[in-house]
Amino acid sequence: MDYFLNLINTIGIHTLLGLSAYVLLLTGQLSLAQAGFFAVGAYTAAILTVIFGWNILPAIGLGMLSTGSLAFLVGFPALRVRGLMLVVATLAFGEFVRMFFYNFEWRVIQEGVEVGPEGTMGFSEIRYFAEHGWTNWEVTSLIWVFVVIVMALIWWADQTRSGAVLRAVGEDELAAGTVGIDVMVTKVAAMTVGGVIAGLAGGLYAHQITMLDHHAFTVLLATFAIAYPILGGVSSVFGTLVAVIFIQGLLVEGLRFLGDWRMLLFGALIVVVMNVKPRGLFDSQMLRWIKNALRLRFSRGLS
Amino acid sequence: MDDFWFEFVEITQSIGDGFLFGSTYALIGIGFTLIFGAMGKLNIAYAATAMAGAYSSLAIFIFFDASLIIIFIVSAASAAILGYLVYLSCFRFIPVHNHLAAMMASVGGLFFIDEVIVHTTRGSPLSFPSMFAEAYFEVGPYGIRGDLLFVFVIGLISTGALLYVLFRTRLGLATRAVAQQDVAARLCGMSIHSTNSTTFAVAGLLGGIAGAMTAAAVGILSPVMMLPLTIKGLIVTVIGGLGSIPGAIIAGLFVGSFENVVMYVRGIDERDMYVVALLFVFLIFRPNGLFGKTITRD
Amino acid sequence: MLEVRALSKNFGGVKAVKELDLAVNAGDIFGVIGPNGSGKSTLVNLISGVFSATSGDILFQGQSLSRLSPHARVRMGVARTFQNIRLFPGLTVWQNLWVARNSAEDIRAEGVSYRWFRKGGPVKKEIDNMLEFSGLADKGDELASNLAFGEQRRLELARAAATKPRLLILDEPAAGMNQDEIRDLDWRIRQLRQQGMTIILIEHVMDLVMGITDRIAVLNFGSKIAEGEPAAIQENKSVQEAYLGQSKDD
Amino acid sequence: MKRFTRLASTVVLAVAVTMPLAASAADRSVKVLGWGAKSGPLKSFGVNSEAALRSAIAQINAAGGVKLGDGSLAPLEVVSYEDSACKKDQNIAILRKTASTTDAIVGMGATCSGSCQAMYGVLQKKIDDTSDSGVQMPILSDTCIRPGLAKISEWAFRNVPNEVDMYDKLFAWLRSENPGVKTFSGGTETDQGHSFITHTAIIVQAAVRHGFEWVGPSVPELGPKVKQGMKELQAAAKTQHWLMGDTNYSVQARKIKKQNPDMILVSSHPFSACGFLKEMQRRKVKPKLLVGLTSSASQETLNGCMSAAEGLIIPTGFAPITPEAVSANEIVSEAGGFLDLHSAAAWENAYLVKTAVEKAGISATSDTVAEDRRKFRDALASISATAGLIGPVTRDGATGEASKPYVYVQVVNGEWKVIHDPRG
Repeated sequence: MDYFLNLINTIGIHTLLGLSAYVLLLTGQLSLAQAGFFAVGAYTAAILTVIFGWNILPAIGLGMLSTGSLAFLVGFPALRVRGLMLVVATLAFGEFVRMFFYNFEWRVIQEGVEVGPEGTMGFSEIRYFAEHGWTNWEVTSLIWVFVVIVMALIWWADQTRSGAVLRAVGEDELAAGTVGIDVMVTKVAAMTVGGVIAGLAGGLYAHQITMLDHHAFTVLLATFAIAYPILGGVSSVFGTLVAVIFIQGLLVEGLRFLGDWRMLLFGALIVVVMNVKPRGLFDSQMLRWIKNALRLRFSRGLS
Repeated sequence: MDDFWFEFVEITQSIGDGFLFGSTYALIGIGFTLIFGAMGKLNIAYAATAMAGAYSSLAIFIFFDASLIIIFIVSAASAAILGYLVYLSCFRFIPVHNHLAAMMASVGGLFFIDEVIVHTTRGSPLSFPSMFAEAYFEVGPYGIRGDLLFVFVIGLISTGALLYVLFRTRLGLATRAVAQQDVAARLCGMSIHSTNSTTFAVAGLLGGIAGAMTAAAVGILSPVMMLPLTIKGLIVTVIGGLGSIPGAIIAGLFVGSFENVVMYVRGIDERDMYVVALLFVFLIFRPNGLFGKTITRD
Repeated sequence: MLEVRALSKNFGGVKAVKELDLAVNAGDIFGVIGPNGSGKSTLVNLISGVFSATSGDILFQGQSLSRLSPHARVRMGVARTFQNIRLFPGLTVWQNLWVARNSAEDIRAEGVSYRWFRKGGPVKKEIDNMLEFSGLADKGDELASNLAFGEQRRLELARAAATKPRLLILDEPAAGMNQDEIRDLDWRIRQLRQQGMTIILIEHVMDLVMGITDRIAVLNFGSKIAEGEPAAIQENKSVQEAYLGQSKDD
Repeated sequence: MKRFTRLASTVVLAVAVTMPLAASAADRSVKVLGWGAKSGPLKSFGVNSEAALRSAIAQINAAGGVKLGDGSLAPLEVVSYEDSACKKDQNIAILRKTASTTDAIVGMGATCSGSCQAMYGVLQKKIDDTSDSGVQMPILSDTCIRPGLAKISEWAFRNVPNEVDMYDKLFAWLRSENPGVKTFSGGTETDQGHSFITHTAIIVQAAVRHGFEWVGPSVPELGPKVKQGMKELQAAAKTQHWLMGDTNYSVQARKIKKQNPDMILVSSHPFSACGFLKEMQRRKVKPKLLVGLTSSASQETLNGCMSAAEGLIIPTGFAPITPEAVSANEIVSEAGGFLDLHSAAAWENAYLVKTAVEKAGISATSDTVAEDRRKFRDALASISATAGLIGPVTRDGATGEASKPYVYVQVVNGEWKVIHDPRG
């Protein structure tokens, strides 16, 4: 059971990471900075619980706050550029953050042992869950409470005008400007929200994995962050979840029994999916299909 | 005074070495920029195809003990084929306007190529032959590596050849036409797909040479080189200005020397930070890169 | 209402608009005509803020627009449509109008939460009326991309109107329309004027322009060669040479 | 088509999820589960260790297997050997999978220090600490050489050479052998925690201790904080740095050429060690002595830069010097792997498991897994010495750190040759 809970936790965390990119993707922005925000959130939360002995919730909260404000500040200069330029700019930002933690050292003595981030040696023994006797069920529910809340919020916002405005900017920036939408503000807002969500994911990740170092926050992670919403499709938040289950559940864990052939299949399957379903696994037609299915179910239920 | 001269020599030497190494970045940058210029799309798998080309040429060397020139040719050829395959699998059948899907597919391509290489080589670093490895010229206080010079020259030749193809042949004309106005080009009866695939093949050729160059310059091939090379290539592309070949060349050489000087002055821990900072400076003060055209189309 | 002073726009060496002066009175339907490449669309882009002028100034109700970004100009009451339709294809018809509610009074009227997170109330009523007016009442939940060409034109017009502009600029709204559609468009434009909008109409279809406008400015090679009542313009020699010339031969 | 893909993926998923469950039905045998990198750049780790582990266990079973608590003999069974790609989260996933979905009494992974560091973190720190909800599963790692990992959990055991001791003796010996060698210099890769800390805190310090002097200014003793000490060291001694994925080593090589030391340390994995060695070769840097990081005492180094590595001296935990080592070496290479300091540890661990099982007297039934694991762990903790391939492996009960014998090997004519056995 333990194993499946662990897998579910991973899926939860990666879903949050994917959603942080999803929000930006709505406005047509492709950001590789999410891994950077993820890292900042992770280190902040971990430092607060390990060095300052905070409770995990405020720790993660402060982590989200810091990543949010960081994203806000980065947003203004970064979003001046578009398309590939933005991809590379955000990629560079992510690398910058990574290298910061690669040089970042803050060791303190606690009960005779030295704890805290130690540059390239990493930041180990973030054992909040274990030390406070959290069972896996509790960890899983903590993570998924957050996942559900975030998904619900985004899904709901998507029904409201704010969601429509985000998508409008994503569809056609110029037209959006000429109907009175402040494109810059919209984008920066999306960036900030994305940052907050990535920070949340990072905070949870740090305590789930118990050890942080710069290897965990490379371009690879950033690529995964955008891969989820792209693979899943931006027509619905559930797309991201589906994609995470596809990658983490199927490709990474599910195919483990294939041994060293697994990773070969990994890349190939991504290529195949993008060719078969360019708009994502969970595209609008799939959405319609499901809606109809549900409607049928209901009507049957009523009659 | 003496140690001033000492420092001066050292720094200029660093610039020189970096400059020579920069030629590999330049070629990778050109590859990215070619494909972006032609399709407006990002082929993440590009550097991977380059390295794959180098690997296949290494196989030729190991099994048939071919000369270095052959190696470069083989590397270029196989990378060209790979480039075409990448086009088929990641771009050809994906809707033209769906840039995200195409990019994602090429990411998948990168993972796949990378893993194939690891699978066949067990990820072990492999020794790569280099010509004139023994030639090391001492010019006054300076030292120049013969094989690096050789690599650099090959870089120049291939770039020259590319420019000739682009600006003196019909193929090049078509490519640039498609790049500038694909609709108009289609109306003139050009096949977008054939042009694109040739672009990928040509880019692949360069990539293969770049891969072999890098391998020859370092002397080894290892899968851990792939990601850093991809990132550097992208940075060079952007600094040079999207779709600008001279831009990519100059940016490549520039980044090469810049990072090497920083390496000398500040050390490894800060080298890449400074490169990234350099990129930011460009994005803020020259958002379209060195030679990028300003995009005014609405 | 709108005053354009010595407005110029260069693209590299090309002078798309040079030293242009215009004055549009409140409540008018003001026509702008001219051969292709005479700078009409550039003028629209300059007024709506898509391009920034090389020199000169644009005054809207006495305030200069030149420094303002497109959305700020919309908030002041200047809206436009595009020659090549630019809807939000992935949004529904209803949403296309919804996101366009950015007029000063809307922002004032709807509270923040109401504005961003609620669909009902006056908002819904107004948008439904707008759809009614555009003959799209039954298509509210369609994706904009699924509409027929004529419907898309009507939707874009409605979207521009949804920003409650005081000045509405229509960039060749009749392009590609048949007679009935043009007649229908004519009626709509008059309706909008009824609602108190001042309208600038850039158009090639002469009968529409001549029939509906109060004043007409004629552009050629980026500068104004004539301005006046439709009738006067039709008589104007230089206009005929520059533009109506060919129609005299048959 | 689409429907088909949907169908296919669901089927695969179903199979995938039921897979681990399928593993847990079996008769009476002592189950172990191993993992390592079988994909990614470090693939060789996993491949070699798996070959070593499987062939050692095959050998044990051929000899009758292991004695259980009730005196009966049962075979050792490798439930599976998973691919962790040396990724932290995957290692943790496998650890939890092993603990919760299999009857394995010990998990045997996973070579890479970083992975182990994360993995040990999810284990229970202290046994019998009920307030600690960490996983209770004995882990016996091959290598994971980064110093001080054992303290993270009492459930974690490693089979690693004691680097401090290893290099201390190495330089003592080099000192006596090469009185002519005075100055030294060198470099390391800073993005690999193990290489970095070993270079800083162990190798350089040992060299200094034995009277080699760093070219130019003298090297300070390290401060309390390693990274800080590293900075001082760099400031004072101008040690060279690079990254594992680098392609240009010209600056570092030139600086060392300028220093012109008698001895050069290359504390780096084969990937970058080879790049650097080749650059030095081209720049005509010819030191009297060349000393490397123990992780480079492997086939990869020879693949990467046989000629440039000529003369490289490395202390290693494995070399075919004893009959056991020789035969093991042959068996493993038949099984398609190389026996080096990493995989040799995997081989030895198999025998360590045998000893511990027989000491613990477990009953190896599916309903006694929990106590079997605990018994096994205690037995493992109580073992202070076992027979390794090239000599007894001892373990310090207090720190939990193992220390195994080692020899000094050198690249001679493109092959690893044993040049000295410190045990005399």
